[in-house]
Amino acid sequence: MNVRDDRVETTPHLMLYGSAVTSRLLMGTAGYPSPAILSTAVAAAGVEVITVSLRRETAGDHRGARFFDFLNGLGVRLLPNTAGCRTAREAITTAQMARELFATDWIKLEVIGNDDTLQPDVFGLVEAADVLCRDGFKVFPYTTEDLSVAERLQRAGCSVIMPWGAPIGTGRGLMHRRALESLRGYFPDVVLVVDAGLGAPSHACEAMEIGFDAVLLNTAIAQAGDPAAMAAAFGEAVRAGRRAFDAGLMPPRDMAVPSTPVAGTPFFELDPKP
Amino acid sequence: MNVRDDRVETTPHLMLYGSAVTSRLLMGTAGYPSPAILSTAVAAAGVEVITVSLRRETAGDHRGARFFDFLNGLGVRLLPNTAGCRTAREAITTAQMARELFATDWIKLEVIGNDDTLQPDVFGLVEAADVLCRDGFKVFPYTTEDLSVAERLQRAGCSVIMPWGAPIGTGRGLMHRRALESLRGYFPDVVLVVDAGLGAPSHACEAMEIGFDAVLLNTAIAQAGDPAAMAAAFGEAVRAGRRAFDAGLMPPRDMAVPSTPVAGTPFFELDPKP
Amino acid sequence: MNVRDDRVETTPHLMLYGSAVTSRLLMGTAGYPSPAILSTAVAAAGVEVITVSLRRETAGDHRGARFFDFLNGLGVRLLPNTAGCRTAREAITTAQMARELFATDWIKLEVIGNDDTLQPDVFGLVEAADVLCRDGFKVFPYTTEDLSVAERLQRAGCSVIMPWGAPIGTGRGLMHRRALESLRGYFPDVVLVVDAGLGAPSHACEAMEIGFDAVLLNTAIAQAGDPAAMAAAFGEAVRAGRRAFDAGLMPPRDMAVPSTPVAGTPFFELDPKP
Amino acid sequence: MNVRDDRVETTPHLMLYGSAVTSRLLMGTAGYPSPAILSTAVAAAGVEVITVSLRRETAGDHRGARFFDFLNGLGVRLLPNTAGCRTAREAITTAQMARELFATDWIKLEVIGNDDTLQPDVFGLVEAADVLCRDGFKVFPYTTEDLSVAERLQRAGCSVIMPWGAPIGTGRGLMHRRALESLRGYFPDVVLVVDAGLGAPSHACEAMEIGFDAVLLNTAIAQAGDPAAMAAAFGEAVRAGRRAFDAGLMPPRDMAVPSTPVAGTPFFELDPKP
Amino acid sequence: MSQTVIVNGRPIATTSINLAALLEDQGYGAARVATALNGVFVPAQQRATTAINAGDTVEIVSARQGG
Amino acid sequence: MSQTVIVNGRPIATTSINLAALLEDQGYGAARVATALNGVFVPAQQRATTAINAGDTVEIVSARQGG
Amino acid sequence: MSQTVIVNGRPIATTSINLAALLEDQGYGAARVATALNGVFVPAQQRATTAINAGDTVEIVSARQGG
Amino acid sequence: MSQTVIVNGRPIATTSINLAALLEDQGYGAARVATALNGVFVPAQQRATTAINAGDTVEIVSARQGG
Repeated sequence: MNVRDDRVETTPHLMLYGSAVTSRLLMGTAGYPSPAILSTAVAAAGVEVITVSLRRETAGDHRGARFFDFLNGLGVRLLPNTAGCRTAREAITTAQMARELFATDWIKLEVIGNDDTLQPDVFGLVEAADVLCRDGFKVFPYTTEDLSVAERLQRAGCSVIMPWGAPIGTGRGLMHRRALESLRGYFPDVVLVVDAGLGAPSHACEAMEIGFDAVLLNTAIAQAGDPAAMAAAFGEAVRAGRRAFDAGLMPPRDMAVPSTPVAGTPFFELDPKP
Repeated sequence: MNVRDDRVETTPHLMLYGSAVTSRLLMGTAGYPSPAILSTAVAAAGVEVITVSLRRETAGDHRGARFFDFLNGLGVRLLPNTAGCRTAREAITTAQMARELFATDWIKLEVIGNDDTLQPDVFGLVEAADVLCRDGFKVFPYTTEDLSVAERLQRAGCSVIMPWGAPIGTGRGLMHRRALESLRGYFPDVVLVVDAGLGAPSHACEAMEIGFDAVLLNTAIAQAGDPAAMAAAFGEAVRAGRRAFDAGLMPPRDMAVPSTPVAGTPFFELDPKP
Repeated sequence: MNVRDDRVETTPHLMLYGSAVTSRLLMGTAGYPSPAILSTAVAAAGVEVITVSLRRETAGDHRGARFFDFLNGLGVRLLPNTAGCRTAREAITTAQMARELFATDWIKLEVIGNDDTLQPDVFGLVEAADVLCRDGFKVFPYTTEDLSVAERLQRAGCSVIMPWGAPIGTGRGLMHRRALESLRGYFPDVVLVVDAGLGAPSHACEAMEIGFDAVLLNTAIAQAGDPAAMAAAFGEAVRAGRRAFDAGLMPPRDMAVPSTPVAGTPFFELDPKP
Repeated sequence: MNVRDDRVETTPHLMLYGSAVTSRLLMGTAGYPSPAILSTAVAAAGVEVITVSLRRETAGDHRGARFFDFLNGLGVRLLPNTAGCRTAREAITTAQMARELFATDWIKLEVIGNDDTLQPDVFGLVEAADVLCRDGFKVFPYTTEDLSVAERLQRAGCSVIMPWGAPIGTGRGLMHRRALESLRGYFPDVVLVVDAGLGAPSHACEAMEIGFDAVLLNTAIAQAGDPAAMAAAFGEAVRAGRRAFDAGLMPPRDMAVPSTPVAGTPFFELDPKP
Repeated sequence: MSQTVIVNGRPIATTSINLAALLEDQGYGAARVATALNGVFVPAQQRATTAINAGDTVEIVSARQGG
Repeated sequence: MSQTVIVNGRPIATTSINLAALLEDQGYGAARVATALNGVFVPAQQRATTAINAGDTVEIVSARQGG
Repeated sequence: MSQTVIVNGRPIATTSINLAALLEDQGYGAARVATALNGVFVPAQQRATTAINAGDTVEIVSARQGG
Repeated sequence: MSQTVIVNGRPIATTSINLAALLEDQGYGAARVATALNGVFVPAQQRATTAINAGDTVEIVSARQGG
């Protein structure tokens, strides 16, 4: 076969709203056993972008200040999120607070439609994306695999779109792989990131193999027995998947095909199969 | 969760019949565009064991000699196969010829039951494994996911067992994942290798994540657009999968769980969801 | 186990906006080899509701009149669709024309977001559903499995919601079964119909087993070798699935459990397994 | 499309070793809440063949006699099994006892290889089938989906072969559907029955759709909330699946295809999609 | 005075001044159809009072098979 | 002379010298059962001529529900 | 004059008349926080000119771990 | 006296009376090959003492790529 799929042009760097990033693994920072372990995991995976959130600060307890100090030590780029927002209005205000607090116009936009599935509310999402893009934000929307929604996000001004692999925290991998492949086909020029639902490095590898530009995950690393080792494993798997996409994967076949050539096989005349 | 699965003890090296090997990717040598590309692929993946076969030699054309020269240059360990054999008798004689020719008692034992599916004939396989083990061979049997067959192979003397992922050359990955996991559980002390049917690095990664000791593949690398890059990708994916297995993977969940903590989310009183 | 799942109350009849229907198979009318075969299929399946569409009429060729005559002969209830509409505005006008033409306020609402996947445009869909419900229509919206979209459709006034099984005409069955089960759980009081993508009676049966109220399909019957026999098969499968849902299905298990009791098995002391 | 698949010739009756049977649902008798419910289930499904077993009889408690009386009242054909046998020898003796006790030369041959998975031991199975066929039995072997094993069973004299759907009692359906389809293709003249692992009528329907001749199941009916209703549901689903196979199913497609014709769609010039 | 309108996607010249007349004029007679003018539904009983102007777009549809 | 045999997995003492006598002796009477001796099937009509020896293993089975 | 406002979901009594004063008064001092009043973002440099009224809802947030 | 044997699936006429001679005669010389006679492996050191008879089947194989 030895055919390369050139539909989607690949570049050595991942371009996120004009910023070049080498690592295609974006990592969440929540739920780690300790800041030290989080720090080791970030280093082990070679991650360059991490997500952070905003939460209510109690006067005098300095949690925010300590976390800022910690973040400074990591030396990576921050992607604040709007986790927990249930309406466009909440998400917009949260994004504006995040921009001031973290001094970045990047925002991972989450508008949650259902507390059980934590699925995106695509209506609130598009509404908020529209407002935020016009307000100068670089929006990273967390969305479903819905093509029509992605079109609206792109039209709103998003040049990065982040469909889920599976519901947040489930670790089920690419539940709707066909739909994700379809998204890739429709949006060759949008940066596509699988965000949420990945549970194993093989899932991240698969996302890259179908041509996604990056993956973003949290729970599968934070909740691993050894988070730093798991972060390294995800980092390797993402590189492997990207390399494989670039190298041109064989298509699956229905029929078996001998790998060892048949010609010259000894005993072909002897011993007819009983 | 942060729990490690210690069912299967892991070691830094893969022990194959007493020989320590670092790379857990075993590679076939057939179907490459050229020997030079095969050679680059072996190096790119850091492979230490490759499979070879025996075929009829025509007097005077020196194909065997040239391939031996090539193999010497690679400096890796050889695992001859009995590809194409349809009976125990053919496989046994082929194994004996291979032992003399390649000067190794390692043999990848294939007894094919059906020319279309290239599936193992488990009866011929067990019969041949029994004879060859008693004859001093180190047998690497290519088998199905059948537990009872694996028991018989182990009893015959095999300390490496190689179930298929999918039919040879199909690239479909782990078609019977549950059965492979079951095999792993039943044979904690046998070296288990997924052999055949893998089409993408994510498949190899998954095999390692469920605790297999190694993978063996050919077509997915040889037929890639860029075989050397694909070999490197498989090598990385195998390392990632092994590392993840050692690090302790999170179990999949049915319900979504927020990664970002809910406590302290702003706006909880405002703006009740419409 | 012998446990019945009483989450969703079942009734002998399917209530569609106040109208009782016995058959839970709704059928499309397009693509049949002949009107006679369509007619036989409707009878064979015992179908009581069929979908129809509106298309441009050429003066003098009386295609509409002939189809009306045919429909009168069938004696079943009509559910006009807005197939092919790409915006809320088109769909609304089409629905209004349908109401006058077919003298029914039932409308199967389709707003297509993409010509390749024929997937619903959920934004246009909700907008049109909102307008039509307020205009007195009984709306049967063709939608995705998205929970947040379903919530908005329900709020708009839809008491029937019709998520897809798979893209129209693909025959792939319930591609997102988990999400459909989730929908069922969230909307115990909405009539849920799987519309589109079913290819085999087993798919229709499965939809009923997970508690859906009905299925709607066209291609799998119209394109069958023998459409009337296939219609009968779908009718039986839908009844079987509904009956099974009412009877309480066993949950799948991970481990094997003997069906024949183990107690009293002969030979337990003899012949220990070799 | 309207193409019928004529690979496998279908007949109105199922021929089991020369005996014509109308119902393609074979049913186990174990684990029912009461004999009365079992009896109702048999009647509700229209089952003509049921499986029974042999167990140690305690003198004076007449359990066997009471069960014989019950069986006489059912008026159906008996298929004794060798459930629980772990070696060919046990199975052979059990079959011989069954022949005398139930006065039938039909035997459902089970040789279990593993107490956890209850999977067939294919070596013991083929050995026992060989002996029993030569001894005049009509053997119904419970086997895996392995093609080479099926070949040996056929050569031994089995004209009925019964591969599993999933491990006994798990209710997981056709776990290896591709392999079962492959079996069907290779053995057009063997009666193929899916035995074990079916959990829902849709599973039984699917087995028939891929051309299997019948299904045999126990747990999914016996453990249902309402076994008689579930038996009826399975009966209908089996008929639906068979009918669909005869009627010629549409093949699944990758791309969506409109069911409602596109020609004549109103508004094609207006309102270009935004 | 003849004017051009688009009927079912094709331009035609007509002297009809309302939708009812247009239908009659175009040969639809008593056909059971539904109509829209410039993308807006026109009920049957309003056709006679619905004026037609140059450049208008008219849809005239009837029943067909559908899925 | 009493000897010990295993019947359906349990040791019993018996003076029966053949399988038919053992069945009678153990109270199976006219029960519809099938039998095996030391793992080998013994047809009903051969029970009277099948000797029982100390240490023998006897299976006496009848019909039950099965899957 | 003390008035009641809701700060991070809890009612407090305050005499502050603008947001900057409220932060100071509540002990946030130089803390790196962002603020919203009645669901609308208030940039740091506008806090001193943003009046606080009885019943207002104030959010004061800072950085945390997130996914 | 020439006799016919099957070498690698093809009939050839040969006057060789043992396997070593046959290999030499057929031009394999010092080639690194392995051999089987009538489906049974013949080690290199036994070729000279392994007689060839009419109708025998000989396999002569060497190394190739394999999966």
